[in-house]
Amino acid sequence: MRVLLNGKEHEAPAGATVLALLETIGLPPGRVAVEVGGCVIRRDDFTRVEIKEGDRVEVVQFVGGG
Amino acid sequence: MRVLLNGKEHEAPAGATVLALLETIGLPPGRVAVEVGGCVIRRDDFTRVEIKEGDRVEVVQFVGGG
Amino acid sequence: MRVLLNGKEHEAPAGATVLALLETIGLPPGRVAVEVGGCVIRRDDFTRVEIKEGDRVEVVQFVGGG
Amino acid sequence: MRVLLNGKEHEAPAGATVLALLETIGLPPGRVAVEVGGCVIRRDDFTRVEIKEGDRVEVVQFVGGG
Amino acid sequence: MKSDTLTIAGRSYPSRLIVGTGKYASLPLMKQAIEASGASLVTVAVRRVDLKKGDGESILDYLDTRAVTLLPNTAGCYTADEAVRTARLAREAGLSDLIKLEVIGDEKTLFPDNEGLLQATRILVKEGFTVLPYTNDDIVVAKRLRDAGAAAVMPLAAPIGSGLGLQNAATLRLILEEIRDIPVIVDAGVGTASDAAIVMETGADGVLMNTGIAGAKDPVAMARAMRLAVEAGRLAALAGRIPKKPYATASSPGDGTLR
Amino acid sequence: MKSDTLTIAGRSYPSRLIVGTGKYASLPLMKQAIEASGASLVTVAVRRVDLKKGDGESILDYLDTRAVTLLPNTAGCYTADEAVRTARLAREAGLSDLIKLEVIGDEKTLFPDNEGLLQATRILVKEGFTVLPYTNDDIVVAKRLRDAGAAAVMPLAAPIGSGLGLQNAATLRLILEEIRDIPVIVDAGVGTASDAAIVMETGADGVLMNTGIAGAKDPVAMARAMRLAVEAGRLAALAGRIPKKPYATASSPGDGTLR
Amino acid sequence: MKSDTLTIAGRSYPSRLIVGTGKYASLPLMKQAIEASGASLVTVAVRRVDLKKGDGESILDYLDTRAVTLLPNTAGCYTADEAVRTARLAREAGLSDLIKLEVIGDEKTLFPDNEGLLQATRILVKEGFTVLPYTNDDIVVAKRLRDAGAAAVMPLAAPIGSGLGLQNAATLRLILEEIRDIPVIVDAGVGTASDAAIVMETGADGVLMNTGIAGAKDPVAMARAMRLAVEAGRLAALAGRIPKKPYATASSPGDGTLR
Amino acid sequence: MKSDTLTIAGRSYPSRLIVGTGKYASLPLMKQAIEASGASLVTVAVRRVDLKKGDGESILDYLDTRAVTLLPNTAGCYTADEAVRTARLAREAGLSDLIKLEVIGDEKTLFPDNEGLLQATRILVKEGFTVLPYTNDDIVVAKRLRDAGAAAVMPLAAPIGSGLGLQNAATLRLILEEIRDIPVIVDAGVGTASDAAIVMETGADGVLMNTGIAGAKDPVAMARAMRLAVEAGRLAALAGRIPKKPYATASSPGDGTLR
Repeated sequence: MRVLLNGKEHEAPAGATVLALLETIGLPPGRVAVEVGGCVIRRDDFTRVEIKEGDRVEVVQFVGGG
Repeated sequence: MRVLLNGKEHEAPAGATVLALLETIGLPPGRVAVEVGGCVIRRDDFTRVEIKEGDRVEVVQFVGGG
Repeated sequence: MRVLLNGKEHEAPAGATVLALLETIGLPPGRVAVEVGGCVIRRDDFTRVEIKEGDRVEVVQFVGGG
Repeated sequence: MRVLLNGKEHEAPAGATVLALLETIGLPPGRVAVEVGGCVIRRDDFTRVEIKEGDRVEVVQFVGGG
Repeated sequence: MKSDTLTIAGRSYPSRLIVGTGKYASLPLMKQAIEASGASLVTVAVRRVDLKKGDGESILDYLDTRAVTLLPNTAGCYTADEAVRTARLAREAGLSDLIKLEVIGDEKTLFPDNEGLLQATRILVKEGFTVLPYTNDDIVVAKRLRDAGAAAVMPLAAPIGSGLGLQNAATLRLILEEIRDIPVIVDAGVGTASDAAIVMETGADGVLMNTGIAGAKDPVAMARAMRLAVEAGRLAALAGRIPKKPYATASSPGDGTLR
Repeated sequence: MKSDTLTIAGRSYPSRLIVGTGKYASLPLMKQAIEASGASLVTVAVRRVDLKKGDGESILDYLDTRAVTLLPNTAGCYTADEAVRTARLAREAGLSDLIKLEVIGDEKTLFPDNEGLLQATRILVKEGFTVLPYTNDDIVVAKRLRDAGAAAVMPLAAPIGSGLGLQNAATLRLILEEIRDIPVIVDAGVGTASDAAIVMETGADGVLMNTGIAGAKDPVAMARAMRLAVEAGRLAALAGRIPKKPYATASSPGDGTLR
Repeated sequence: MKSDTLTIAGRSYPSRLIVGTGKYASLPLMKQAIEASGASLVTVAVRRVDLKKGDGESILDYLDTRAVTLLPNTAGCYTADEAVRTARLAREAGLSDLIKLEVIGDEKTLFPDNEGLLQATRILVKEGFTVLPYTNDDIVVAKRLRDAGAAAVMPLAAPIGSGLGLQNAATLRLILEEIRDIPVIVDAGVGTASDAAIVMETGADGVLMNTGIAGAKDPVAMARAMRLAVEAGRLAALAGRIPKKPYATASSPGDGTLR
Repeated sequence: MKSDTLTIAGRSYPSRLIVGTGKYASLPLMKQAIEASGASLVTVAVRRVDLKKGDGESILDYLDTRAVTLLPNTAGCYTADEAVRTARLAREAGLSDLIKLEVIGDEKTLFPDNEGLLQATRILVKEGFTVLPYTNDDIVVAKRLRDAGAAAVMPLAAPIGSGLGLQNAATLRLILEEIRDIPVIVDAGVGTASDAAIVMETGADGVLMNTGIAGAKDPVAMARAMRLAVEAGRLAALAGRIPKKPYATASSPGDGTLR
């Protein structure tokens, strides 16, 4: 299915959970935060929350900043 | 009748117009501006607009300011 | 004879007065001041003072300055 | 004999050395410096240098300063 | 320099100095000071008539409205609503659309409440007022006031009446670079002539002051000083000053000196 | 303000601004700028005639000596002797006793050599010169120059031609408090109008400048700006400015506002 | 001075210096500089993972979170909504309620949008965040942020990254007098050690900086300089400086000198 | 920074801060403050013993001369002769060649008499003294003092005891550029920590102060503040500060923000 991942079109396995999505893109869940459709997903819910077709998904992390 | 004139209780002749009120307090209409019940009264309407019991009336003028 | 005029070797007619010297170099005496051997020459004395061999002569004028 | 000690008239035993003078005024020589007649006296000479009638004697020490 | 006028909402004013009428020992003194200032715009406040006093002498008796244009203010208003009502009354009293808009947010510093200021600006612009809002040196607010239709933005140099002079040239410069379609008039905080000159040299289109003149020992002399300083600062801004250099450069020729 | 003139050695000059004649693109431009400045004292330098050029056009053709008084300088002199000789020649050339005395001690900064300056001052005063010495902001030197008979002391605001403006108001104030019997004229370092106003507000009796005007993009406009700024600063100093306050004080009445 | 710590929302931090982690040539250099700064609070930004790069090295590998507390920011957000969403994500990523709230209103100056800042503050405070809002030197906004539940107010000294130092001590002082129940931390604009010392001497509870350290030729040395300067400024504020005097007063005794 | 020491006449001192011993409420307090300052050079004055008091307690009882080096001064001397005699006595009392040379020219400002200062310097250098002359910010005098063999030049930041801080950074910079072979130590006028940091950032090799510390409400805290500020300013000077910019530059990445 197609999702909008960090502002870009992205092909994700249908019914993938947040965790699954992170795995497909090779990101360990430890240090990222995820927003799906404008709502933050608590880390404990990565395995539960399923991503739907067309969802807007943001995956962020800490970087240097002031 | 009682009106609230410039924040103070004031006894005005019943059915007095703005102009009449100004006369009772000895103010020439030329250089003042009047608000009745929160609405500014155009000078041409001083003779027409009647003040009602309990009206909040403001009579202002220019003073020195920066 | 040789004089040092404004810091440069200069050939002047023997026994020339200050005025004569100014004339040989084409300078009207009106707006310059002259020093001979470290002493200022008053304008009235331009015709009287004679310049001697080897004299250090300075001829100056006003220019723009702050 | 009379000497001028630190700007004031002072009675000192005739022929007193610098050291003697310091003793009469109860000052240990250790931390002061002495000038007699405008000349500094080296500490080693305190016992040798004799003060003469009318000498101007300065006895100074370190104090707080910036 | 005839043509170098201050233009607000399409109307030109010969002087770039705007003066207030408050705090004078007497109205005649005020009249003299305003004349000495050469100001073409003069601010007045709107206040309740004192019913005990009744019809006293009016400030208008001392303002030659053929020579100067009145600029009523909303000083003392702490909400957009008070300011809007005051502006409407001012229009009735003065029969002009000009309003110096103040919405104060803090009593001790008389700093503006920019949120209320923006609200009031939007309302009054819709009602056809020519709005000159007093604000602080905040470029974001300045842009919003402009976008809301303000006829000018009037950032402070320092707190009203403080006489501290321009406290933040950096922020004023940023505002001046950004706000180019309407005048930027520095309002409040000017204490002496050089303060006014500095403001104009920085590039402001005008200066508004009251206490700096009215509070001086000799208000008439200070009014004249301010007039000259504003003109001097403006001229200097146009003339193009020399760059600052750490070293000296002689003003007299280097050669031809006696040796 | 007619009567507020600058008095040096018993002679009064209508303007408190003294301007130089160096560094102008052309003599006609210089003439215009000097007229715009309204200066009554104008400095000139003394230099060897260029024998190659011979009798070229003279700066004197562009100075209306009925309108302005020439103030020759000894710029470029690095010893008391050079300065004294230059002053004597200047007197012959200009037929006046006025001399702006410079004895420079450092080429890069053109800072004065105060020791040489004092020597030259003593010699020239004995010879009847009216000596206006250029110095730095040193109160001890200022007092000695006064005691040596200088007709004024002229401390710098900043290095000559730097345009940095008054760098040390504290030392200038100290000098102004101490030197009360002769004028204190700030010489050099002024870059723009507000610099001149600040100097006058600080209490100086006059300002001398050259590069600040001649070096501006539009020297005539800057000359006029400086004229106005000097007048503004002087007026402000006399008018008595308001005290600086950390807080605001309203210029409009506190009561009688709408509620 | 052990006990003189910076307390935010009931938690104490040994250092009054807060540093950013941006703009370093390398993460190891950043690590060194942060250690040299002695900061106990360290800001980080929240950014989208670069999917092309995938799992690169993380800044967290270079931050000893037992030694320092992370303070995520919402830098780059131009609306309250963006800032709120970023804050929520930051909380998930960092598992802490601390947020340095930025809502920018102007790209060139990075000046805050105070209206959006207030909105976002109200929302985040309701959600239990400890909100440290970056704002400008506006006392009215500062009071509203406090009233909205901000844990501190963080006015700028000068534009972010400008290195201009404290541009307006007068407005900062006014804010410091008014905001007494929560810390006032000066955020942005500090360029060198004395800038930090001045801010602390003025009475600020802390200073936040990034470019001033990261942009220095030797960031580690500058980090140490800033650490010392913040401590020096704080100590000086507590020590009670001597009053400024126009004249001199000898530090050595007046009498007892040789004559 | 171990190796970054202040070297005077071939001898190195670990601290760049030189402190005075005057004006303390008590000698024990002085002792504490000096320890807190970390100074390695400490000035003392030379005064006549008070014969009435006789052998009182000595300041030397409160100075650990293994930890600090005494730097006697000639404060209060108004002629070269007085200063020279005082220096000679100081050498006898202290058994060291170090002398802080003061020849005062004005009582109210304690400004130096540079002519007398130069004379005294020449005499004392010939007699083998290590001369540290207190002067004002005059580059011509600084060069002459150096050429006369002074071991350092010590220009003031502001009048002694005034606490005004560095009044003229431009002239100090000029001196620092010119005097490169011997230390330039700023002596007098520093009022608080940031003043000391600014002086060091400007490039001075050291700072000498007394009143700024001794006159503070808490001299020990201020001594520590000054110690840190001098170190901070020196470090910042070496670290290479960021350039000042009129605009902002983000410290967090520009892309990758939520949208």
